[in-house]
Order: sequence, then structure tokens, then C-alpha cells
Amino acid sequence: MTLKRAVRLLSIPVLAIFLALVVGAVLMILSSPLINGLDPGLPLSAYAALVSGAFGSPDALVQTVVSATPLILAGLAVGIGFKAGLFNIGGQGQFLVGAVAAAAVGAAVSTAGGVVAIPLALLAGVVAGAAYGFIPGFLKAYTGAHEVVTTIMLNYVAIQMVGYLITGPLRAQGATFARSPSVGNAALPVLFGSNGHLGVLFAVIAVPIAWWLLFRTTIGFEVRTVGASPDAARYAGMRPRLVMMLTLAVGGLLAGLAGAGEILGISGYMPAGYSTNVGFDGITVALLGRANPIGILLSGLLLGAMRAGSNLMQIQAGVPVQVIDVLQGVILFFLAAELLVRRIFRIRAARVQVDELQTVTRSYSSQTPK
Amino acid sequence: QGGGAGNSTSGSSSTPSTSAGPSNSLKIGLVTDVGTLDDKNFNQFSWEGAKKGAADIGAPAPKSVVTTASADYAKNIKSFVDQKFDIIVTVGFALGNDTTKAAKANPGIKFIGVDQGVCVTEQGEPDPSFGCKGDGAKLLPNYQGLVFKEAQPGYLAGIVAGSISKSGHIAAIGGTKVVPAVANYMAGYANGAAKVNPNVKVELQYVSDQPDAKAFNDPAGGKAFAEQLLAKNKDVDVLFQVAGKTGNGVLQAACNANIHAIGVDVDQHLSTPESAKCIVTSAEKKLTKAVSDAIKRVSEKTDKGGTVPLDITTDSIGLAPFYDFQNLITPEIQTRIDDAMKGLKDGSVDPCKPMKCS
Amino acid sequence: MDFVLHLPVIGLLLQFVGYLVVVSVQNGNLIITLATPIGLGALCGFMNERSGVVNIGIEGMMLTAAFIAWYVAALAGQVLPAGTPGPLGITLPLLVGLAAALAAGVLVSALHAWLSITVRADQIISGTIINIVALGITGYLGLLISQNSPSSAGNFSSLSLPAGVDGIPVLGWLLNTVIEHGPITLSMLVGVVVLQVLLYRSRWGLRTRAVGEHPRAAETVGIDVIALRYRNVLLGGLLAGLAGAWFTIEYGNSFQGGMTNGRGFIALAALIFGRWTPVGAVGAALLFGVADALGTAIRQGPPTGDLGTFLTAVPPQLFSALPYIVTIVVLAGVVGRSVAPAADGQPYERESKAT
Amino acid sequence: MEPPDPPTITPASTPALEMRGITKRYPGVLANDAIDLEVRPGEIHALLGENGAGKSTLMNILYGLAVPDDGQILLDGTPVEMRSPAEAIAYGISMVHQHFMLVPVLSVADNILLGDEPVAGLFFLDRRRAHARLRELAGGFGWDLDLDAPVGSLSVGWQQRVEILKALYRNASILVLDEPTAVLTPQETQEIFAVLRRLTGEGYSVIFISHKLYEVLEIADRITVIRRGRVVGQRVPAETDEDDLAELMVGREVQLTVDRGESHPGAPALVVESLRAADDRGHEVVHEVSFEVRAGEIFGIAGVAGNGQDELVEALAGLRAPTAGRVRLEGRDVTGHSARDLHQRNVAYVPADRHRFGLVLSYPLTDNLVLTDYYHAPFARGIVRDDGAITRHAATAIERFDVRTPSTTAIAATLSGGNQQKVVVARELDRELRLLILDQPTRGLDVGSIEFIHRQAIAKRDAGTAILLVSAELDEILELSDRIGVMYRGRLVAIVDGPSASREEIGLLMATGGREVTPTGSASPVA
Ligand SMILES: Nc1ncnc2c1ncn2[C@@H]1O[C@H](COP(=O)(O)OP(=O)(O)OP(=O)(O)O)[C@@H](O)[C@H]1O
Ligand SMILES: Nc1ncnc2c1ncn2[C@@H]1O[C@H](COP(=O)(O)OP(=O)(O)OP(=O)(O)O)[C@@H](O)[C@H]1O
Ligand SMILES: [Mg+2]
Ligand SMILES: [Mg+2]
Repeated sequence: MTLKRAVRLLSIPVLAIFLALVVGAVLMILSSPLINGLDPGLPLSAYAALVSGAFGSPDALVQTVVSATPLILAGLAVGIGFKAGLFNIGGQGQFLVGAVAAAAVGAAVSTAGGVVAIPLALLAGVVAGAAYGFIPGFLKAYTGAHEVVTTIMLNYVAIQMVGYLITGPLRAQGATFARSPSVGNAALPVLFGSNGHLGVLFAVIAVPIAWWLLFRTTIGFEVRTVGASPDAARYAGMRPRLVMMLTLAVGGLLAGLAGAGEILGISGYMPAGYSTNVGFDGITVALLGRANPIGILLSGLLLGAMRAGSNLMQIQAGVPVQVIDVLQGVILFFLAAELLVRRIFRIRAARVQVDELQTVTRSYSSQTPK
Repeated sequence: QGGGAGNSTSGSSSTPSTSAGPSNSLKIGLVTDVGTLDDKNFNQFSWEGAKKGAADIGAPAPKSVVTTASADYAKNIKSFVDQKFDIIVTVGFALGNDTTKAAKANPGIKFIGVDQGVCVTEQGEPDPSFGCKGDGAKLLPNYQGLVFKEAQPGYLAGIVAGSISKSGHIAAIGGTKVVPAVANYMAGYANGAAKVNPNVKVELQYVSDQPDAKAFNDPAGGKAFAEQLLAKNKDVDVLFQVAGKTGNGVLQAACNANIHAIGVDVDQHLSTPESAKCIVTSAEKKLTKAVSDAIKRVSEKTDKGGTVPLDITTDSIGLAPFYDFQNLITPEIQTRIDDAMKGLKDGSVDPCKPMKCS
Repeated sequence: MDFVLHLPVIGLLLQFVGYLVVVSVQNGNLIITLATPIGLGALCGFMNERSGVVNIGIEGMMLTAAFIAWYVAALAGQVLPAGTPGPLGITLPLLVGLAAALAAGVLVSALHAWLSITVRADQIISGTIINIVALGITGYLGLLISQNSPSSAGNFSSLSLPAGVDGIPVLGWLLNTVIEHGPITLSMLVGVVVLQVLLYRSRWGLRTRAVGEHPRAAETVGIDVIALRYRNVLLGGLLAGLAGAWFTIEYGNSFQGGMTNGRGFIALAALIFGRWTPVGAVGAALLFGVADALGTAIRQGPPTGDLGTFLTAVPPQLFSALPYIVTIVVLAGVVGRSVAPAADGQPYERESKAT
Repeated sequence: MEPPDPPTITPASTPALEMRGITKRYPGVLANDAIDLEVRPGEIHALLGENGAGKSTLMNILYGLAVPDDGQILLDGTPVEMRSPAEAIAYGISMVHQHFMLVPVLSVADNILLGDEPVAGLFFLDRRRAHARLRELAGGFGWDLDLDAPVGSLSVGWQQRVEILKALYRNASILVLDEPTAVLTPQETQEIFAVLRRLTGEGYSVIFISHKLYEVLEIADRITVIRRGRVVGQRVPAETDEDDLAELMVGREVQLTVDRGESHPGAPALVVESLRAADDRGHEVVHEVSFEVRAGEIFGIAGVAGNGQDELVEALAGLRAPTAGRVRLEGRDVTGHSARDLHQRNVAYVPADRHRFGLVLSYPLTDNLVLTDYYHAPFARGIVRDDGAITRHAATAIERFDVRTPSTTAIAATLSGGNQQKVVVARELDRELRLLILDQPTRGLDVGSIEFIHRQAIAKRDAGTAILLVSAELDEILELSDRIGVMYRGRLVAIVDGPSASREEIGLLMATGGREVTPTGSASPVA
């Protein structure tokens, strides 16, 4: 696309981020009396800390990338769904299922050589994630049960399932606290910095692949067509049901990969009550990235930076981490309220071309696609 | 998630402010477990401890990083390491693994792990087989793992419960069995009660099977759980809670049922005034003191690595005052308590018998 | 199929049903109490979705209201004289807190209405925003405030019947189960009946159903679709506000971040399970309550005999997951399909499009 | 264009309704361009115009559904503002819309009451009183309606009657009917006409919209013709005829019927044997349908919308699995084969709803023109698209089918209906074909576009393609078909020779299936 068009596409997200930072600043100033005395400068110091915590040093940069990795993958999981007119809120569940599968298999093969152990553990993660993503796809395709509701429900089911596994069958012998055994050799090697693990590459590779598939192949054409008009897709000899199921399965696969990456690349085992923000952050990433792989890469890095920098923000400015959630929500708000943003800045930015985001809720009450 | 339970903001939180600026340059940072600094729970009281310790040694006020997801432990510890902090306090056994790694990687930094038994291989790595062959003190001299003997305060609570119960039927509600601290409190409680009344009936119930929000952050759920328990066992007349904020709901249920309640971790008569009217006492685990002491040891260079057992001998645990219930505690009950304490001190009493601790 | 094989299964089933009944009867009052936030949340969803606005932000709305109710009541408690609690433990600070919670519910709903009706943004995204922001802000403020925390203004108490009543055989149980509740729970019990009647017997109900099914048709007979949607979404906010207040000034008496613990999503589930009707939704909420009580009962003392051995063999997590699984099953039409109002989630554009 | 002729009837008292200089712009189109309209008390005033001429828009403005950019509305001489349908209703205007405005799940009664509900007490519906009034109203026309039946369960004809009752229930003085007869059989149409005549007798003023020249000539007192948003003439039936009106509508001499030439049927290409199919709810709506289409002939299927044609076509196009029966294509059994498979066997399908099926409105023409061929060479190698080939293809297709579009990458939604349809036709007809299925191929098109598409069809026929033409437009069927099958209640009740068929004969078959009149689905005698 032309540079001009790129600028017009970007303007809304960028402005949304800007406005969110403003709102965040106001919130901080108003609440600063509760932190350590009224301090109009608080937002500045907080954001400064946020930035240097994210980009201030090589280590910080690595941390940003590492934090961005699962977000980018989860963002793709949601974004690809959008392209097919599906809203996958199940990232959290798919992430957890992928993580527990990787932890289980990783532990089982922990003594085998890395060349064997790592692929096996990863495979377990993606397969489990894909399978878990396939369920809502199947339900949607054959019963019309809307994926938003089913994925929300499946998130909670996943939490219980993982709880059962970690405190039961997978519990490490001898551990005083319920956790899965160490994944040993299945742990991902650290490639750069102190914790820049192999998993980072997955995200880096996944983005161009996703882009190519979506925009340069017949598969992507089918996905986008199903998203834009399931009826036309069916008429054209495509199989919307299949496409939906595959799209959600691929989404699950990506989220599962993210989960596996976190376990194998960072913690090395799965403790009981293992929790993650990735599921919902993924939605923000996908929306902010306009459901476009490139956009998702950028917004993933942005949110990764926020997560990475938030620590320094707490340490140096004493601002509670919840501010990050607020910022995210407000960014989303201004994206949704595009109208408002346009008014504030009197601009005519390009609308999202095929308005995927609109198609999502429209299908809420829809019947079984054929 | 949380080991102990509901606690006091007032209690130890008042930190003497060092007016004459920092006389000591040690930078102290604290990483919480998943939860918040105001969890009226072990995050909060370790934080109070860090603040107190810093004040006592005249160091600048400590900084904190709140963990929002257990995936972030390592990252959060690292951000203090990157900021060249001198003392890093990590709260909760769940962080043990990552704290051990960090301690190994950064010998120059002092680590204090709350509720973390140091368990390492001969190489000083986290031990995947949990054999704990390696000697923490030698291999990781910069890592103090503070481990409370929760069974002891639990045992004392049991003595009280067993003694004041008229029906001989008492209960305890814990967050989840899989958290050792919780299980130990519960075991000690049962054993203590059995000591004073061999045929006492003790209901030990756990709200959840994993350390999740239901176990430690759901007062409504906790209250309901307790109410259902009391509906089923109408003659239960003492209720002990070991379930964090979920437990605060348990205390409410006890009050509504007009039975005696026993708080946990800190003096809940102060920390949960709403329920003070039925809290006889609390099984205390003096987190604040423990953490600030550990910090003092570091600044006085008297700190030793490895697991630091905290029990009655170091006055790290005990029973909170009885307040309005003083009259309930007859001299004879008081002597039982004193004997138990003596026994625990000299080791003649094992709070983990007959019921095993984890 | 082999008949002999069936006998024990059937026996077990019968035992189970019996056990279920016993548990439900023993904990009737508790089940209704616990169904309150879910039921009210579901009614909020009902008000939204029956007029064509999807609302997955119930969780966030409840959480916000819970926070506001607690904080405002506590603040009020510091300035206002609590006085002697009236019936149902009503005090001035609590009433102020309740009013604030209702206002908060309406306010958040207004945001949702504006985004989904006026801006015509994606309604599910709007709900997601509400959930994320609510969790963030309440957590953020809850933390900062509790540093110098006004602990609590107490909470409403349950209506207590004269001593004798509980003694009366069946009636006593019935009264105790249905009547002995705090004001918020009672208001749900009343509210569900009122809404059910209004939905099918009132002008408002007819118009709401029409707008949720075919807004254009409604407009062509002179109904102001936008206004009706706004009104219903805002009224729904009142219900979400009540649900939130339940956590911090009726059943509980203090606030923690995330204390709604996904009950807003279970409310959504109840709405669907209840086929988008008030009675159905609250019925579903009660059913979930039963599942909950069952799980607890088994945990606290499983029945003896092979039923016990069977139930204790079942992973307890299964009971926690039950409501979600049931919802999926119902939505999938495995046991009777549940279909949303036809226009649910469709933004409405006032000017007619010709094609 | 010629200036509007002066009205040939001297104005009576003050007009019941006057619209002055109504102007309405939509993106890419001037829907109404300074339109003047005058309706006298007690007259039936017909609005005539091609699709997209601006008739509905004008009425939507009158009814407060659309806001005019300019112009004025006067009722009985006094200017009024129509900000919403509510206000229009208050001013005594009722409208039967071009598309049904009924809530399927609500009962007949509730649908009629909606918006004007009698309430007892504060807010409770007074259903008893309402039903009494409705029975009286319906009884007045000799319609016995089950007031409690969900509207969704009624036949189209009866739904149209409900719409009319709805309009009358609000005892209005001006009644607007936007293409009320489009979905009706000639017999049902006659019945409605009777009702209209009676209403004008009772002092109603009626605005009647239709494309059908002969209908307008029959019912109207005066006729106003609109083209491309402007009033281009006014006529009195006595002083005009179909050719004159047609010319006014289109703005040029039009050949109302393309000459079909000789057809030379060959061997049977499509053979359908006792085919059965069910609708989405699983009810069988196509029963035992058998027919054959020979190479080089056009087989037309006539029928009132909703008599199973859609399901039949979908079953033949591979979009719906038949529940029983056989479909043979040139002898080979293709029963239940997929759309993709049939496409590969040189079967083409022009769907009735171009917006829903034929096109992806949000796609550029390039993608739309390969919607059914995207997966094979030259447009794709393996799974990789060849955008170059796709663009080149678009350019030639647009050229050959003279699609009026700014560029090959224009978004389909921005094209006019006729041009949108041309895109579909270009895609489907631009290759060797064994069988061509045309479903309502000219619905919503102006005469020019219709002409073009009919020529394309005949060309294909002459090239030896077997053509199945399904249309609710009886005229289209009569005009093109070599043989005509009539569908009624899911059965093919008759197959007659095309050239010799009469519209009355077919109309009767469409209305009654050639059997006795049955309670629902068709007319009950007017009182
Ligand atoms: N909401 C709208 N947005 C954009 N264009 C519109 C809209 N409504 C109508 N149009 C366009 O305005 C013109 C007039 O449409 P209108 O529906 O009035 O035509 P009509 O005479 O009623 O046609 P038909 O006979 O098909 O009903 C058409 O080009 C139509 O596409
Ligand atoms: N629903 C709509 N939304 C937006 N624009 C529309 C809509 N319908 C029609 N238009 C615009 O109105 C113009 C006319 O559309 P319409 O299909 O009514 O034209 P038409 O008069 O039928 O022309 P044709 O004779 O080619 O069918 C088109 O250029 C289209 O861009
Ligand atoms: Mg029209
Ligand atoms: Mg047109």
C-alpha cells in the first residue's frame, strides 16, 4: 500500500494511543495524592520510567521483545479470526491448554536430548492449543453456537482442567508445592541477552507467514471471503464451515504456541494456579493492529513494551501496574469510538477496509452457516 | 497465591520515619506473588516488613513490583536486578524457583525469599527432583529462605479451640491443600485440639483444589462455603480460617452464626474489625518482623544463606491477644497454652503429630 | 442395550437425584443468595439483549458497582451518623452506597449504550473494553485507597422471621428459603417476576421484543428504536448496579480487586441457558447455584455408599466447570437450542437503505 | 429531457398531499431531484419508475424515514415536517413498505397493534379489546385471519394482507403502497385492487407504486412517472398506453420484449427425477419434482416467491443436499455434488440475491470477477494467487460486458445494481457452459439492463447451453421460455409450452396449483 494510505490507516490507532496516554496521565494526577502527595509531574516521571524500562538498555529491549512474543502470537490468533469474521476470546484457554501440554510432554522427555525434547514439547503445545481452538469452531460451524460465548466458557473450563492436571496427574513427586516436573532439556535455549529465548523467533516468523497466507494465497482469500460474506463464499464453492473450524484451530495453535513458549522458554515448569494476561491482551493487540499481521507485530511490541516497562514505572514512580490495564482499555475505547477521535482531530482517516470488526457482533444471533 | 490469611494494616504497618535522610544506601526491592500489595495478606505484610527493615537500618524506602500473572515472576525479579538493587525480597514459595536461579546468577545481590525453603542441587541449581542435596548456605550464601513452622501457631489455635468448644465439635477452613503453609496450619490445629480433648471432632475443609482466586480472593465464596459447612454441622462452635480474603468471608459467617472464630497470620481483631466481635484470637505468623529482621541481618552482615526456619524459639509465631474474650480463657486454659508453648520451644511437643504436616 | 448393565447405573442415578434434592433443600436459602449477583447480572443482560444490544460487559459493570458501593458507603459512614440500623440492617451510609452503586451501573451502561447504539461500534468490543477498564481502575483505586482505607460501613442484613416460623413443617422451610434475605436478593426475586410479566403482557414488553427482533419494522410503526434501546440498556445498568452492591454491602462488607470472580460471565451463561427470558435466566442462575452447593457438599462430606465413592472419584474441578459446560451444551442445541433475538448485536442505522 | 406535461385534469379542491421540490442525495446518486407530487383526496395516484428511480426514497421522505436535503411537504395545504414515522402516522399517513415490515415471531395481532397498543391500566396490553377491533376490521374484507398465529407462518400473500390491515388499523387518510403486488399472483392482485377501490370510496387517498405498466393503467386515477430522481411526466390512464409509459420511464424508445428468435433444442442436458429437498428448518419444501432441460432451450420455472423455487435451485446448484431423487447432467449422475464440482462440470449459476451470494460487496471487482475461479490456473498456481492474471482478466471482462465502473479495483458496493449484476453475469457466462441456472436474473434492474441480460441469455441458448430460468416475474418467464413449469407448494404442478402460454393460465396455476382454492396461501372471496 502507498505511504499515504499507510499514514491514513495508522492515524487512528496512533491517536488512540496518544489520547489513552492523556487519560492515563489525568488519572495519575488525580490519584497522586494517594501515592505520595499531589504531584502534577507524576505522569511524566511514570511514562519516562515506562519508556526507559522498555527501551532504556539492551536488556530492557530484550525484555520488551520477550514480553511481546506471546502477545504477538495471541494477537495473530485473534486477528486471523477477525479476518474470517470470528471473534476468538478463547486465547486465554488455548494458551493455558498449550502450556500444560508442553509442560507435561516436556517433563516426560526432559532427559532426552534437546533436539528431540524441544520439538516434541512444542508440538504438544500447538496440537493441544489447535484442538482447543477447534472446539468452538466446530460448535459454530455445526450448531451456530456463537464463538464469543463458547470461547469465554471454554476459558473457564480450561482453568479448571489445568488445575486438575497440575494438582493431580501431573504433580511433581516430592515438590512441597503443587507444580509440574521441570521440563529439563525441553527448555528453549536462550539466544540473546539474559532471557531472549528461542520462542521469540516463533513470533518473528509467524507474522510474515500469516501475512503471506492471508493476502497472497487462495487459502487466505477463502478466509477473508468467509469473513466478508459466508453466503457468497458458499456460493463460490468454498466451505465456510471448514474455513471457520480451521481458522479457529489455527488461532488455537498460535495461542497454544504462545503458552508452550512461556513454559519452555521462561518458567521451565507449570505451577498450580498458573495465570496469564495474554488472552485478553491478545484482543487489544489484534484490534490495535487492525487485524493485520504487520499491525499486530507493531501493536504487540507496543504492549510488550508496556508490560516490560511497567516494572520500572512501579519501581521509580510508584505507580500501580493496573494503570497498564486502564491504558489498554482506554486505547480500545478510542479505537471503538473512532467517530469521537475523528471529531477531536477533525481528520478523515481510512476506515478499516473490510470492516471485519463490525462483522463480529453482527453474527451474534446468526444461525448455522452451511 | 497466598499462604496465610487476613491481616492487620494497623498492627505493624506504622514505620518510624527516618527524618535524617537515608544513613544507609542499601536499595531494597520487593516482588509480590500474584495479587496486590493490599491483600491484607502475606504480600502486604512482607511489604510492611520491607518498609520497617529499610527504616530500621536507615535505608531509603523500598520499592515494589506487583506480579499480575505467574508467568512474570522471573521478569519481575530481573527488573530489580537490572536496577542494581542490593536486597531483593520475593514473596511466596511460588517464586522460589526463580529466586534460586536469580541468586545463583547474581552472587552480589542479597535475596530474601518468604515462605521459600532453599532446595538446590550440588550445583546450586533449583533441584528438579526436590532431593535438596546441595547445601544452600554454602552454595547460595546470598539467599535467605524464610520458612515458618505454621504448624506451631496452628497447634496453639487448636489448643484454644479444643478448650473453649462446648460441643467438642470444631472446624477449620483452608484455601487449598496444595499450599503447604495452609495445610500445616490445619494439621497443627487438629493436633492441638486433639491434645486437649482426645475425642474432639475436627472438620478440616478446603475451599478449592488449587491456589486460585476461589481459594484466596473470594470472600463471598468463602462465606457461602462456611455457611454450608455450619448448616451441615450445626453444633460446630469454633471456626478457624486459613484462606486469605476468602477467609474473611469465613469469619463473617462465624459472626453471623454467633460462634467463635480464630483468625490467621496476624491479629485479625485489628485487621478485620468488621468481624472483631467474634474473633477469640489469631494464629500469628510474624511476617513483618521476619522480613525486617532478615534485612537487618544483611545490613549487619550477619546473614547466612539457606533455609531460615522461623518458629516459636525466635518468637516468629504465636497467639494474638484475646481482647474481649479474655474472660473466656480460664486460668486452666491459659496454663494449657503456656505448657504447649514451652513444649514447642523445647521440642517435647511435635505439632505435626498425630496428623502429618506437608 | 443390556438391561442388566443398566440397573446399577439407574440405581446410582436415583441415589444421585435424591442426594441432589437433599442438598438443595438443606441449602435452599444459600442457593438463592448465591444466585443473586448472577441472576441480577443475567437480568441486566436480558434488558440489553432483548432490545438488540449484546452485553458481555456485565462483569465489568458489576465490579465497578461493587467498588463504588463499598467506597461510597464507607466514606458516607465517616461523615454520616450510622444511627441504629433499621429493618434489614438499613443505615443511611448503606443507602448512600447503594444509590451510588446504581448510579455507577447506569453510568457504565451509558458508555456501553453510547458506543454500541450511537457510535455503532462493535458491541462485543464495547463490552470487552468495559471489562478491561473496570478491572484496571477498581484494582488501581482499590489499592491506593486501602492504603488509608476506610474499612467498611457494614452491610445489609437478612429479613428475619418471627422465631416460631422456622418450626412450621413445610411452610417454615419455604419462608426461610424465599423470604429470609437481604434487600438486594429480595429485589431480585421481585424483579424477575415483574420483568417476566411485563415482557409478555405490557406495551413495553411487546415493543422491546419487536425492537430486538426487527428494529426497522418497529420504527415504521412509529417506535423510536434508538430511544428504547437506550432506555433498556440504562435500566439494565440499574440491575448490574444492584448485582455489584450485593458483593460489598449485602453479602459481603469490603472490596477487593477482581472480587466478582467471573460471575458476570456466568450471568451471561445463565441468560443464554435461560433462553433470554427473565424467569429462565434466574432459573439458570439458581441451577448453577445448586451445582455449586453440590460441589461444596461433596467436598465437605460425600454421601456414603457407592454414590459417595462415585462422586468422590469425580474430579471436583468438574463441578466448578459445570455451569460453563452446561451453557456450551445448551447453546450448541444438544438439549434444545437456545437462539438469540434476531437483531441481537445488529447496530441500528436510522436512515433506510434501499437495495 | 422534456419538461413535465401540465396535468390534464383541472385541479379539484386543495390536494390532500403536496410534495414540493423534494431533493435527496445519497453517496453516488441523486435519488430525488426536485420532485413535485400532488395527490388529491380520494384518488389512487400511481408512481411509476425504473428501479432506483427514486420512488421509495420519495415515499420514505413522506413517511419520515428519510430526511430530504431540500423541499417541502403540505397536507391539506398546510406545510408539515416529517421527522419520524411517528409524526407521519400522527398526520394520518400509513405505508405498506416495499419489503415486509413484520416481526415473524410475533402474532398477527401483535404485529398489527405494535406501536399503537390499546392499554388497560398503566401499561398492560388490552388484548381482548384489540382482538375485537381487529376481527371487525379483517371481517370487513372477508378475511378470516388467525390473530394468534405467528406472522412468520403465513404465506406471502397473507403477510401482505396483514401489512394492509396494519396500515388501515391506524385509520389514516393517506395510504402509501410501495410495490404491494410484486409478490402477489394476478388473482391476489385483483383482490387488493378491489380493496383499494373501496377505500378510495371511503375517502382515502392512495399512492400506489409499481413497475407493472398494465397494473398501473388498470388501477390508477393519475400516473406520475419518475426517472433518475426527476418527475418526467404525468398521465391519465385514458390518455396513455404501455409503450408511452415505458418510453417515459426509460427516456428512450424501448423494446419491451427482445425477440427471442428460433430455439433449436438438442439432447437433454439436465434431467431431474422426483427430487426432494428440505428448507433450513428441515421441512420438506420440494416434493417429487421432475423435469428436463434440453441443450439449447430455455426452461422457465414460474411461481409465487416462496413455493420452493429457492430450495430447488440451491439443490441443483450444489448448495443444498437433496433429500431424495436424482439429478443427471448429460447422463452423468451429479446428485448432491458440491457447487465446486458442478462449476468444474461447466455449470454456471446466477443467484437471485447478488448482494448476498453473487458478490462480495466489500471486494474490488478484480476479486469479484474470479470469485468462482480463484483457485485454478491462470489465477492461482498451487495455493499462490497470481494477481497479475486476475487484474488482466478483470480488465477484459469489464470491457466485454460493458460494466460501467471507474476502475477494475472499484469496490463492488459502489456500483449500481445493474452494473453489479453485469459483473455477476460476466463472471458466470464468460466461458463454455453446459447448464446455466438463472435465478431472478433481472430483479431490481432497469429496462436497459434487463434487455442486455436477456440478450446474453439468448446468445448462450443459441450456443447450445441448456438454461434453467427461475423468475417471479411472469412477464420475464413468458418472454424467454421455450417451455414453462409452474411451481406451487413445492410441486411442479404443470409444464406448458412457452410461446403459446397465456399469462392468465399461468397466473391461475401459480395461485391455485390448478386445484381448488385452499384456505391459506391464496385468496378468500372479497365481501
Ligand atoms: N440508504 C441509501 N443509501 C444510498 N443510496 C440509496 C439509499 N436508498 C436508496 N438509495 C439509492 O437511491 C436511488 C433511489 O432508490 P429507491 O429505492 O428510491 O428507488 P426505487 O424507485 O424505489 O427503486 P425500486 O423500484 O427498486 O424500489 C437508488 O439509486 C438507490 O440505490
Ligand atoms: N444501499 C446502498 N448504499 C450505498 N449506496 C447505494 C446503495 N444502493 C445504491 N447505492 C448507490 O446508488 C446508486 C444507484 O444504485 P441502484 O442500484 O439503485 O441504481 P439503479 O438506478 O438501479 O442503476 P442500475 O440501472 O444500474 O441498476 C449506485 O451508484 C450506488 O452506489
Ligand atoms: Mg422502491
Ligand atoms: Mg437498481
